[in-house]
Amino acid sequence: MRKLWALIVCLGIFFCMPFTACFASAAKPIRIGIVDTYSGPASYYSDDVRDAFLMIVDKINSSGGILGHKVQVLTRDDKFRVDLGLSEAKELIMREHVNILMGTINSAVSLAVSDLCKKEKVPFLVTFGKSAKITGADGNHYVFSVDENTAMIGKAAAIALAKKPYTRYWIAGDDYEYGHDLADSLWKNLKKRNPKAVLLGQSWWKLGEPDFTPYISAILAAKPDCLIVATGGPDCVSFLKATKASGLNHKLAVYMHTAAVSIKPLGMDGPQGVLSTDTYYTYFPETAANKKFVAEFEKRYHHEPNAGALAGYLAAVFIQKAYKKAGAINTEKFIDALQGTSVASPVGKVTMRAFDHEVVLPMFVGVTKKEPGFKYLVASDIVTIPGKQIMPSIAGIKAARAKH
Amino acid sequence: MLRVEGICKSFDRFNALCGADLHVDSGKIVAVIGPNGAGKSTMFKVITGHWKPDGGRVLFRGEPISSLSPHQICRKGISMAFQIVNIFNRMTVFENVQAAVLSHRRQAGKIFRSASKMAVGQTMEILESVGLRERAGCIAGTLSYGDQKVLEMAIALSTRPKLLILDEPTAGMSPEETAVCTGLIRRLTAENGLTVLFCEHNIELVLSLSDEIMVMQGGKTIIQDIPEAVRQSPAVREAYLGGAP
Amino acid sequence: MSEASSSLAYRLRSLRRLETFACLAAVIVLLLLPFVLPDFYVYFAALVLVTGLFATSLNLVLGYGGMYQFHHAVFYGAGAYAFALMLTKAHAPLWLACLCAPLVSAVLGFLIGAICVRLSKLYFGMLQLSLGSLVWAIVYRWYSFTGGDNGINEIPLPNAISSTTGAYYLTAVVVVVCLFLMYRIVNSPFGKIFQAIRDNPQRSEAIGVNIRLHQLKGEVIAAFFAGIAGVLYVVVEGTVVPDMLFWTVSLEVMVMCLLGGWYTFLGPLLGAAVIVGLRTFTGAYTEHWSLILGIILMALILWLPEGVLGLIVKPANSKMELSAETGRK
Amino acid sequence: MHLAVQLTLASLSQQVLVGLAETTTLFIVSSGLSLVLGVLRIPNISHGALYMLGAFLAYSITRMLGGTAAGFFASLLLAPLAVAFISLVVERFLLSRLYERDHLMLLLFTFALALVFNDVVNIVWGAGYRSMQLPSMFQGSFSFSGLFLPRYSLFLLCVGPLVAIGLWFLINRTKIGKISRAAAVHREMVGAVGINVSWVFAAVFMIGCFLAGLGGSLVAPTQSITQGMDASIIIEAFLIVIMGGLGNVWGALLGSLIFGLTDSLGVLIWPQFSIVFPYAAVIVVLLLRPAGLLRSTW
Repeated sequence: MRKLWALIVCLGIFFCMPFTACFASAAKPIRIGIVDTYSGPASYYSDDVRDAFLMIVDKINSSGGILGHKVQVLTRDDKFRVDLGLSEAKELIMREHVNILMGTINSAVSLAVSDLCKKEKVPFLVTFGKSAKITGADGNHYVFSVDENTAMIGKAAAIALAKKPYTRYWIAGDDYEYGHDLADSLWKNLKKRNPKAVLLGQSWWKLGEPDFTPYISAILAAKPDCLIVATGGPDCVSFLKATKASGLNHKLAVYMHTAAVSIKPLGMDGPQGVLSTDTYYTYFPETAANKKFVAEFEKRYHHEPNAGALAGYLAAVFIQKAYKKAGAINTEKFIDALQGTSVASPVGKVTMRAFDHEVVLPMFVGVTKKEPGFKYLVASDIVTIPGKQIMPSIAGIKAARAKH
Repeated sequence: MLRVEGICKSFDRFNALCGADLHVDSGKIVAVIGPNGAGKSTMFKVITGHWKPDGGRVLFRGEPISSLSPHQICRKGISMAFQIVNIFNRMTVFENVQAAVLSHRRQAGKIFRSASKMAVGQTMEILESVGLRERAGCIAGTLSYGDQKVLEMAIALSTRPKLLILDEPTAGMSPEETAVCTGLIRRLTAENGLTVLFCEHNIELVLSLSDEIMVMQGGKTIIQDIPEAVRQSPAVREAYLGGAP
Repeated sequence: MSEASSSLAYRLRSLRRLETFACLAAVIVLLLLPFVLPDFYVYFAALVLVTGLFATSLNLVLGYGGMYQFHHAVFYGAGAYAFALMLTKAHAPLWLACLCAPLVSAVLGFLIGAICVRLSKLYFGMLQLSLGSLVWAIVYRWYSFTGGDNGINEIPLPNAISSTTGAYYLTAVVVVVCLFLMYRIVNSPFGKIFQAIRDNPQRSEAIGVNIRLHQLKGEVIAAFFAGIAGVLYVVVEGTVVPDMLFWTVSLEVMVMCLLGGWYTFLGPLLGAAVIVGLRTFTGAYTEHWSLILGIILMALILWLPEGVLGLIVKPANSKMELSAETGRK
Repeated sequence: MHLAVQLTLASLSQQVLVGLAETTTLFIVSSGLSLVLGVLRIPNISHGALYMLGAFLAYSITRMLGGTAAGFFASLLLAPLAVAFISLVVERFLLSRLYERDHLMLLLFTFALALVFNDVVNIVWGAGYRSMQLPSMFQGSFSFSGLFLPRYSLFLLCVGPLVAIGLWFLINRTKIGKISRAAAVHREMVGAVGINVSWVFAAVFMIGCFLAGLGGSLVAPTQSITQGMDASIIIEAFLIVIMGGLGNVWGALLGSLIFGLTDSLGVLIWPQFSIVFPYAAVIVVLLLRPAGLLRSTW
């Protein structure tokens, strides 16, 4: 029996420990909670989101904080799991009483947390979840997105592909939300712009597919003009490798979102001539703001920032700007202020669209190529598609929300 | 009551049984003897349905049973106490016997009745008759080896069998325990009017207990007769003494 | 000797009385919790209860039935999905969804069970693991129906049960009722025979038990309760995701049973409380949760295979292990 | 369901060839699992984690040796050896104490090992993903009469039979193989004969884990090396092993052939739902033969 009591006491002490920490803090900083994936492959991007965010927050704090309040950041690792992410979000909201919640690279977690934030009335800034549902069909008053979504990617890619002479298409991708959403949006928009386009077939592989060769040989057998690859994260790298190994890029045109960024780990051995859409390159746009941002980031973290860093940057400056505009640490005022706000960023002036809380981001279309002065393949012949052209239509979102 | 006709059973290439015959008449105590590996345990397991025979048939009260599964054979009225102790280790002695009683009463599927009040009388009666009443609350796994063997027999009795099969009931027991056990078997069979089939290495025990003896060797039946006749049989002598005249 | 056994019987009886008393006290504490604790802890308590119910339902077949239930999460997930789908796709009334979801789990339990019970032990577990993985793959793939990896969000639930306190009370009441029912089942003839099968399948057959049928029944019952836990999960968390059916979840729940002690009734609940607690609260200090879980699990298996509650209840049967082993030889 | 591609003999044979290459890795990983399962009776969930560890080690070793072809071949040998050494330490200090426990405990224990290995990888290599390149001799593909086959797939097609022959030799022609085969059937007997079973077990466990590491280092250059790459391969390996018959190495070969070929042909026939084919194959096999295709060792 004594053992049982010892156990109960130990557990009690353990669970109450964070309680005391809660009461100890007398000063009232702005608390920002981040739920994101910090283990596993997705952390390639989410680490940069956090790092860039912390970099800006440090600058804010050292210049006296926002409206005199210091900013405090709490991070939680959801391990790409919805149940964990959700309970961590609840912990941050209910126990740590965060003012704002941020995250996450897993769209499923983003959607679940967005639902929670609506209930708990806490603003939620989605930093890297790319599902169009987040600010589209499932959007609500409290959720904002500071990165591009599948609807925008699809539109941008459709604009780029419609200019090419291809008609016979094949779609392949990760068999999860991101892949399907991206493919749907792309195909719908492409069909509008190029009615002659035909879809020969589709293949969907599982997330983390170890071997793409069977898929590639099946695709080649169908002889399409262009392959649309709707895959994300580490699978991009694997697929690019398989592309190179099979010489796929010489046999037909290949399009992939973030190909020009994912190709980096392959060094000079990546496949050339892959069409790519991206929101951010360290080497483009060649503006002073971007160069300064890259330099600061590299100095602090000793590696180049990726697209995640842009999202982290945007989140921090949007929060700062909105609170300043609101003039008080108040949730409703913060949301009102954030709607329609614009901030300066490495990719130019960026606006938060008031209606659906989706950020208006430009998209860069390029083709992978070897360039002198780089240790990896880069995007060349970059064409910038302004954010306004690729934003999902408000009427469409209204219709989708009404159907819900 | 039980007829075994020419059953065969082989494992891999080893023929454990090849044409064994046996008949057990109602009310008799029949012993099976034979050297190690003669196929005694295999035959018992075929009778109780744990193994399917490759050939031959087993009749119980005129009905073929060799295609039935063990629980169906048990329902027909054959119960077995195993050679290796086979009790429910983590349950109490009481629960061990009670489980068997409940199963026999076809109450095993009752989900929402509390078992603690069911079949108490009958269970305690059985425990009393084997002398384990005092140990009813003990976890079965904590009993001494001899007591576990007795419990094994109690479980076998709980299903009210017509034919009780005992596979080496006194193996591993001390002389005192053996004496107690022998007395128990004799008393229980007399009280319940059981037919018993058992195998045993202890020849004295076999001679004192059995009405008939069946001798096996190499998976075959050599002879089945009354003890005196078996003792005189040249075939048995040959089997046991290895061909000496 | 008789003295020893009667004192042992007394001890068992007093233990049982203590248990009843503790249960009553626990129920009262459960009802009062939301008045004392801040919101987050109320939510946490609800989560512990749900997970505890899930773990206890697993323990019904694992600890009491001795079946290698390697993929119990399938039934948990199936209940949750059935509930969410009935509400969102079929717009069924709440009570109907609540009623049908566990039945769907039970039916799935019957189907998987019917295929698996033909085999025993490791084969049973492996086959179940593969069938479960297939169910997971289907849920994960069938976009138009299950929502794929995003799962189902925005499930229409009345505020009375979806608010933190509301969800907590619903969970507490249902879990207490389910635990009571399961306790009855464990102590019913069915449960006793189930334990007999666990201890010795061969012997059970020889006393006339149809062990396949019995195990199948057990599987269905366990799946049913897992389905209830799944429904409660939806009520507490407001979402369903395919992660719920992934095989690692099943193993984690097994760890809970092991930690609490799988020969005890309340062990899994305790295990669930400890694991869910550690998972929730270590997140604030470290990202190496899986390392912690791994080390806890190793330590458990090496030094505490009977679990925490198993250790406490042990005085009643300390000699058992030893003589059970000698008995086997 | 419609056929996405005209089924021609050419595309079919192409798919079979590619499927066979995929089979190689599956076979290497699952035969190791099967060996451990058959002889030691450990359902080793951490087998997948060791595969992952093999991939990470291959990455590091290749980099340390300058990323050359020689470095790659060295990593094919050194990474599995390192994995085998780690497994030896684990076996001697942890698993050897647990042989008498039941399968459930062993399964959970190896699950714990998998959790620990995952976090160790996180600590040593960081959370992100790694990528290593194929040596230049394996880049590109052969094409002949409309078919194509990546050079590396051809290399895999050569490695597979080599490993199979090596295993056959090990099991049938060496002392350790004979003892372990006997131990798989009658463990007590081998101990009674006076053979130190404990070291035989350690050796078999090492060989099994060596195969996991080899599988990992073979796939390292073709995909991104990440945490969690063990989660799906371990389930696939278990499916293959039960399909083939627990503990039967040839069963593992047969199982991986079925699994790999249904997977790659499924891609050709019904690409959207190709994942269902191998699972369906497993279920069909197990419905017909619940105990696996070939005789299991126990």
